[in-house]
Amino acid sequence: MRYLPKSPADRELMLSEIGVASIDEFFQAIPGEYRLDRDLNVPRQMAESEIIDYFRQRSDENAAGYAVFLGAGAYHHYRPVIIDALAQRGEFLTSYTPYQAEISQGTLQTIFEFQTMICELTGMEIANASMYDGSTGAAEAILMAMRVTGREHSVIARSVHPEYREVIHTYLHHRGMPMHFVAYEEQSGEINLDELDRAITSETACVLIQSPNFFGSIEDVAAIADIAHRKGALFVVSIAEALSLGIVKPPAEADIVSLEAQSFGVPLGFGGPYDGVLAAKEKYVRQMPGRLVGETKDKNGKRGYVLTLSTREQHIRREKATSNICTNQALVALMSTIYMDVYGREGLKELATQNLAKAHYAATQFAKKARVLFPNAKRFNEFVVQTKDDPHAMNDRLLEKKIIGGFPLRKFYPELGNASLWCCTEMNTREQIEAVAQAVQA
Amino acid sequence: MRYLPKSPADRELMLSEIGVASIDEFFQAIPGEYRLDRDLNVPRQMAESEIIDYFRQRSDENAAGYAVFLGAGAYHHYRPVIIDALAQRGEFLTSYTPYQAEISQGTLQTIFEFQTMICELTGMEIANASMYDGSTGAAEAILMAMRVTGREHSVIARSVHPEYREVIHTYLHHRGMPMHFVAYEEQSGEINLDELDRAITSETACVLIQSPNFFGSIEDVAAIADIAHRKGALFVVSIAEALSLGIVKPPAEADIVSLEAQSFGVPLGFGGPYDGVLAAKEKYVRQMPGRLVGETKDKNGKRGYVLTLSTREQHIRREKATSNICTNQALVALMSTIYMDVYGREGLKELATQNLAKAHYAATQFAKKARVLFPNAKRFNEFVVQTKDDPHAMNDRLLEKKIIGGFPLRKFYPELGNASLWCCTEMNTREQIEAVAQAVQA
Amino acid sequence: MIRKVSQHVNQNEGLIFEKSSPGKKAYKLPPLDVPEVDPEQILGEYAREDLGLMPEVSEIEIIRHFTRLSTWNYAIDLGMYPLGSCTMKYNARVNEFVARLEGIGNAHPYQPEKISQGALRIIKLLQECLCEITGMDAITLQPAAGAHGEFTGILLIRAHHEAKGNPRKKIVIPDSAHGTNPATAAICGYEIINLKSNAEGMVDVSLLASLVDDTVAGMMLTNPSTIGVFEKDIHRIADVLHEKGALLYMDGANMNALVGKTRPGDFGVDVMHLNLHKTFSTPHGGGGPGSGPVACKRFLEPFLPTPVLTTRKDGLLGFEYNRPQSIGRVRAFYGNFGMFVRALAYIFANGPDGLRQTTEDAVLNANYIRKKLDGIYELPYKTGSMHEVVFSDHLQTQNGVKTGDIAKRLIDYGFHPYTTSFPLIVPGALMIEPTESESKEELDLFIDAMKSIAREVQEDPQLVVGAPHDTRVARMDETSAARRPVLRWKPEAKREAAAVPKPELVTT
Amino acid sequence: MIRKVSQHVNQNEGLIFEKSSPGKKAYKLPPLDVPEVDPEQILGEYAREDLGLMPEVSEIEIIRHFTRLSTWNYAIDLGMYPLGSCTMKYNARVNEFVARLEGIGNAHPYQPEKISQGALRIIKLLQECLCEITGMDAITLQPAAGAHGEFTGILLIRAHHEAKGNPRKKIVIPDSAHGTNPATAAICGYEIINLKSNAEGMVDVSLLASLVDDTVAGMMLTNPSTIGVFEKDIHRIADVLHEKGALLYMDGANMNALVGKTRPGDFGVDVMHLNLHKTFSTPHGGGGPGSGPVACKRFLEPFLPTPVLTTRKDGLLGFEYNRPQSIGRVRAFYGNFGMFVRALAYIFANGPDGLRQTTEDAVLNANYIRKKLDGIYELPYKTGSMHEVVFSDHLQTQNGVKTGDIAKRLIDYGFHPYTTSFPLIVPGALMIEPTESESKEELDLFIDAMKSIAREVQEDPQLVVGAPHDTRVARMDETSAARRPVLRWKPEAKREAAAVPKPELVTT
Ligand SMILES: Cc1ncc(COP(=O)(O)O)c(C=O)c1O
Ligand SMILES: Cc1ncc(COP(=O)(O)O)c(C=O)c1O
Repeated sequence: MRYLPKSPADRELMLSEIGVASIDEFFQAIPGEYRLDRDLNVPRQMAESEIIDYFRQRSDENAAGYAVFLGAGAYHHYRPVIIDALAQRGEFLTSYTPYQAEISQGTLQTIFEFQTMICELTGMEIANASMYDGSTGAAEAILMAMRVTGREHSVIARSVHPEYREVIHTYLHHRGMPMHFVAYEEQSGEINLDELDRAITSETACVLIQSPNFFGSIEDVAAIADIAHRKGALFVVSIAEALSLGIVKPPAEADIVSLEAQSFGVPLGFGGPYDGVLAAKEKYVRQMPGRLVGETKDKNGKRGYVLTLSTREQHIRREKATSNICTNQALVALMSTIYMDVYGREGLKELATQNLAKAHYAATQFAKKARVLFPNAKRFNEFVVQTKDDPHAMNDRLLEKKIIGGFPLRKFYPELGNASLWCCTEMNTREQIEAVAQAVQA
Repeated sequence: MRYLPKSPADRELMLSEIGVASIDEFFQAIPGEYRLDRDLNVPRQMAESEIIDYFRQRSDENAAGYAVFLGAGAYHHYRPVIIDALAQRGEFLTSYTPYQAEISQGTLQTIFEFQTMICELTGMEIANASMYDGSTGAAEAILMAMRVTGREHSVIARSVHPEYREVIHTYLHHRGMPMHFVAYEEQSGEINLDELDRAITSETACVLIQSPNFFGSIEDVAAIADIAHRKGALFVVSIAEALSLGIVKPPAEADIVSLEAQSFGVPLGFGGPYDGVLAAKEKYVRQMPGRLVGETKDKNGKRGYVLTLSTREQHIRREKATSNICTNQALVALMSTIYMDVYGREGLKELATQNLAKAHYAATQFAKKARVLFPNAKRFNEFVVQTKDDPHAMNDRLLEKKIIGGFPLRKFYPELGNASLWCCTEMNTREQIEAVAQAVQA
Repeated sequence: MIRKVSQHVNQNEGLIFEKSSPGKKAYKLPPLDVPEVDPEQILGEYAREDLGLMPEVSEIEIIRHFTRLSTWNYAIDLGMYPLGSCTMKYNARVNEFVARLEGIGNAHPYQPEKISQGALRIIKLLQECLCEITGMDAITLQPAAGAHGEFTGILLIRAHHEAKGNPRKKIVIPDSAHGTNPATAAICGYEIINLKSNAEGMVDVSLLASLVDDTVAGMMLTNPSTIGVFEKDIHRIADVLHEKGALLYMDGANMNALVGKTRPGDFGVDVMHLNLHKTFSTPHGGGGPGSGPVACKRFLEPFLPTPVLTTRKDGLLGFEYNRPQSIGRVRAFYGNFGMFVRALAYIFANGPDGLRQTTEDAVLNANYIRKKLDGIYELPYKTGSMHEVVFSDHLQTQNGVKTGDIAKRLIDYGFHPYTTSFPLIVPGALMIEPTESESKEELDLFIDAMKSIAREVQEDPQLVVGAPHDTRVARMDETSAARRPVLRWKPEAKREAAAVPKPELVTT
Repeated sequence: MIRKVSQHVNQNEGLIFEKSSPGKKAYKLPPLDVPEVDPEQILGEYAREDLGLMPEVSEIEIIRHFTRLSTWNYAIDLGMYPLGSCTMKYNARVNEFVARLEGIGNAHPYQPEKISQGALRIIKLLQECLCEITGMDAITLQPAAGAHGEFTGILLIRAHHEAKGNPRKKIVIPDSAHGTNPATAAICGYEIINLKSNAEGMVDVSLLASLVDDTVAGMMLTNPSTIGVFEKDIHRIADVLHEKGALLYMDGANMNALVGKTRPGDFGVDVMHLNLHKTFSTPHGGGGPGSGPVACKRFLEPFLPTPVLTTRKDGLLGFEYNRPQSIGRVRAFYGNFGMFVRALAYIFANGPDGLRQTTEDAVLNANYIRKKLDGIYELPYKTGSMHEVVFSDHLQTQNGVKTGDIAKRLIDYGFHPYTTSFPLIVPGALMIEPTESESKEELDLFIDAMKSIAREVQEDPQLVVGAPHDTRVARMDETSAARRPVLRWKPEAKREAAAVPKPELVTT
């Protein structure tokens, strides 16, 4: 076995130093009837070249080289090559959680920089080291709001990503924590503010919206914040398309922001690993789930970083912890950190503006042949198109042109009929956009 | 410019600290008439994604996914992924020649290990840190033999790689150093020993052969050594297929071995960079060209490595140096070092035996429909096939099946007619071999 | 004598923000091929004006920044990582390679199934392998880490009881359990019954029997236990639970001791999670990502999260969403797919023989360390060890040295510390899990280091208490970090306003 | 004060051979799909029996071996590399990425031209760009490095003269030249005329004129010179040579000072080489590979090595081999193609504006250092610097400290030394080339370090003479390395037989 650094002689020598005759002696504790006396029925040991061949075949069975117009919570952006060049360094890739600060300053400083940039982008005061993803982050944000407020109800926009809502439901319903879902406006796709206002009660821990929401519409964060705060509820904003923060005002009025940072240099990877993160107002820090890195000094006064406030966490607090999260998405957060450094203050804006221009152009093109819904919405890089055809049929036709069409919405929003959600990023060329807009007509 | 770590303010500040008004002042030394007052006519600055697109298009225009039956000095072997994973570490990739031993021990120890393994494999006592490639290495080996012997003639087998012979010719003929080329045996492709014997005179500095030679035939190294040494000539063996050393006896009777180690983990890369290296008997060390790493101790007695015997080299000896070589192929030698570590003592043998089996099987298959030349030859992984068809025409047909056929020999050996040189490595599947053997018939 | 490391120059590096200067760039965008837009016009009041303190740096500065930072880290690639319970084994590079193949790394989770068959086949084969390895019937790969797997598993138990009319109230958890176990039970709405371990550190089966009644939903058990010992009464434990209708959840963090030798499904476990980032070698990456598949017996399958993989009539694979009894989703999309690819590549590279040998070597290594250090460090529980061994600092505390100090001193000896302060049933624990990835040479260096430190404890305890001495930073002031948390960078001016002490420049 | 580095633990590592043990493996081959063969039977007496001391190790040991070794190296990725004449600039990672694309990295040099058009187009475009940048008419990319380019270029000159009936006898080379220049002229069969530099360190044009006659084949000139100064009389130099039918060869090692600002083809150069591993950012890789294209004027084109790139009638690119006047091949295949890819990617990333700015920044950086260190170190030649500045240790030798010592002390300050003992015209030279890749921050740290060392030279010269102090190994005994060369590892037994002193174990 090529991963095992032992020769047969090494094994013999070690057994004899231990003073046992055979390795089997260590497995005596397993009752005989449960000992496996056969080979596992898994594929035989393969050469490295065979492993690569296997996955290359799988890779070829998947789409490759298609133009992608899908967003819906997973965004196709360009990934600068230095991300992998750096994140693949063994010192990042193969290190553990940085509990031992003296030999983990690399990871610790990186997380501190990540936290700082997430604060800058979201308009929050603190951010954690990461959550599993945007969906679980949103659920944890609600639980956090409940701990802060001592209330147990939550009010959630129906325009939040449907799968995020499903996850939230899983996290809350078995504990009998009521959820109220608020409809969207027909003309804008934004949350219906009147209905929202009515839905909030003195038991409401928080209001959760997504912005840009699942339809791509940017919500009126300030107005919603007002409504929520007026009734003593916290206001949680979920953001699935992190790049929107390059050109869309940050939700500074929120109390908690749950961000999915996949857009920042994380490969689409068939849905994961992605990169959730929670940011919040500083006063809520003690209810924050997940790891936090803080600046301090060593005993000689040298600046350094440590995992801190760990009394919130499961390894110290056990059943009283703010969350059960332990392993998070550190390496993915590192990728996002590198991404944010590459584009930085000007680049994120310029890139976001390109996305805006592409989506705007595409929506204009689509509008010639189909109905672009939610005309009153302000949008970033996604928009909803209603076609005569069933979108599944249309997408099948597009596949033949090596184009992956928009996300059909009927499954989650039957009321929208033949609508689908389209996304245009810097990766979509004008040529692709025009080809697609053409196909909608046909 | 994304590679330049300066802001406009930085530049201003630096200029003012220097006390000049503008950067142009530094270029005043260039006479006005030669100053370029226009943009260079090169492609405009591209985004990283555009650069990748450009090269992806070029990559797609090249062959990819073809079965390769070409050898002829460049061999298609599997490259374990850890080679690139390690060689891409910035500490190896972006370091300079290890003149400063205290901060270069990584590179130095690696070269020392490389030198050791090259000695073990070739049966020589010393090896250098690398040469440009096998062709220039062979030429330098001859020059080295001339320095050792004080003679100026060389005797070279016609079965040496034709392009190596051309390079040797370039290195020698302008200095009026005579070359004698010796024919090969019709039945074996090996050098004609009688003719060899006759060609060597008291002015012969060395005999150079290749083994396995260009036809894939293994030369009788011991017999040739005898003949050469009897007349006081040195014996130089060039090896283009390094993997042959896994199963073919090393040319221990040689005085100098010039090895092209491309087979050891170096990508085909359209012909370079490859990895030449010279090995020799220890007594010739002071005439060795190129860098040498030696073991020593630091002033505290700690083991360490340094570049040594540099009085042979151009930076010390200038026109009296053993060679003008300076930059060599260090990173490629590192790749080979990793490769040799991966396969090691058992693996190189096992892998070489697989090559033997594949080529043997292929030759047997070909022999059913065509003439395999040189029936008396012992071979490693290459063999010559004579067909009715012109091999170029045959190869054109094979291309349609995504197969790259053998190397047509007529250009260099017109006497062989429709012959071509085929190579089978562990990368050629039985299926491919059978498909090809089938096509020869048609 | 310190044999494993020397000291060497190591680059300092400030925060990336400290390198920022307006106009530096590490990017260039391709020219826009559609008409330009004015964000103000399109977004109105939602248009963002500027991005505050986001850095402006060049590409080489980023390369150097992270290259320098990386050299401050310890890593498996640099040496042994004997963190008990964490299974820090070799992370093969081929896994990284295959995970980045275009059609795998770049697949959109919502792309049509017909052009996702490669991804789905990977999922299917991994599921089959993991079911075979665990002896379970069904599996979900959706959970993103071990704790998330626990959450999923306990919800399955809850759903099972709920389907029978009553979710029950309590979960039994041994006092030796990892913190995520009680934390999970709590967020699933259960009360925790803390089960005191017996004199051997194992489950006290009669105590358990006395606690289990029909209010108990199940038990979370780590096997081998966190002291590295196989629960030899495992089936009796299962029986005690099953008699009262309670289920047995197994925390699979220690599966590295069992793969190919025994299967939880065979010894009575109803549901369990695996940590692909432990047993199946996906990299820890400085804290994550992980992946925590949950495998269960057939009767729990209806409750698995949606979607589940299915083979359609035409032979194509697809996702099935219509699962009325499902606990629902625990994560968007399908889980940490990239980790599935790596785990499957690991299984391929091993095969049945390699997986078994891996387990045997992991156990051999732990027992070798145990043998060599027994007596030098106290072994609080004498039962035979599997893949890890837990000592205590009892002998060293007499000289005022605690496990945490010994751990820090190991850093000077060139090793990452073992796990300290866990499990809770061993006061002053030294929890050592070498994994199979260590050579005898590396183990001997570790053993020597531990012996040498034990001698230092006797001869010069202050040396140990003050460790590490040879690192670029010394022990950190964690207390003030927690008392006055500084969780983000602020420019000097802002900082001073906030009365945070001014940090030294360029010194980190 | 040392601000740029700290000391940190750094893993030791023995030789790979010291880890070898029979039966360890880092490979596994796929099953053989053709009949097995018996090597003895096929190869007879040529069959090899065993592979001697080749190592047997596992994959993780190899990963650790090279990861640990790598941490002993300095690198551009870690910091400034002010090696004069070496142009240690940033090596962009995108270059590595594109060089490894399947159809580029894996192309066989003999695959038919019709499926090599991508590679050929890369060659064509790079040739065009380099001709434009140098102002030359024709080019060969075949030479594998700078010295190899010199060899090619001098052979072109020789072939030119030979075509005229007489190869001539001598090459003029300034005393400031790099060692490869005279070494090259010698292996091309020329006598060297050593041209003494004038008081400014530049070509003494009247002296040159007095030396050039019709036995002189040409002159090898580095411009800017190795003291970093532009030969302002360059055209007069060319004229002096051309009048006697001699040609002007330019060593293009210093092109980083000129790209986009002036072109050798415009100022009288007949033939020159470029170092893609300097000016065009391909990585040095610990010593190589490089690439040394040779560009020339039209009249030398017939002599270029075979093959040359050509566009066929059908528009496809191909190689032309039938070149009767060619000097012949200088290397098998077409040169270091992988470096061409990287160099072209570099040109793309810069564009005309970026290339110019790059040159300007390189020159700005050198002049900034010059300004800040002038007076602290002696500036032997006062003429304006381009991309590098050469000081001497004259002020420091008074305290017994030489350039080599200062260089070693720089290591403790976290920098790679500058170039020492070159050029020969500056006794005790400190040859500093920062390149454009250094930020003001990094330059200031360097300048501070140099100033601090100058102070140390006065206050505590022994500190400097004994440097470095903070590295994992101290200064090496180079004398005994050369006196009793140990150029390969041998096992203990063999070593002792060879009476080589036994090395310490595990200490490197
Ligand atoms: C025994 C045990 N259980 C659970 C966990 C939690 O797993 P994760 O970190 O993947 O959430 C760990 C991780 O350290 C563990 O050791
Ligand atoms: C001025 C000069 N000429 C020639 C060379 C030789 O180039 P190479 O090392 O690529 O052979 C160098 C390299 O250091 C140099 O600095």
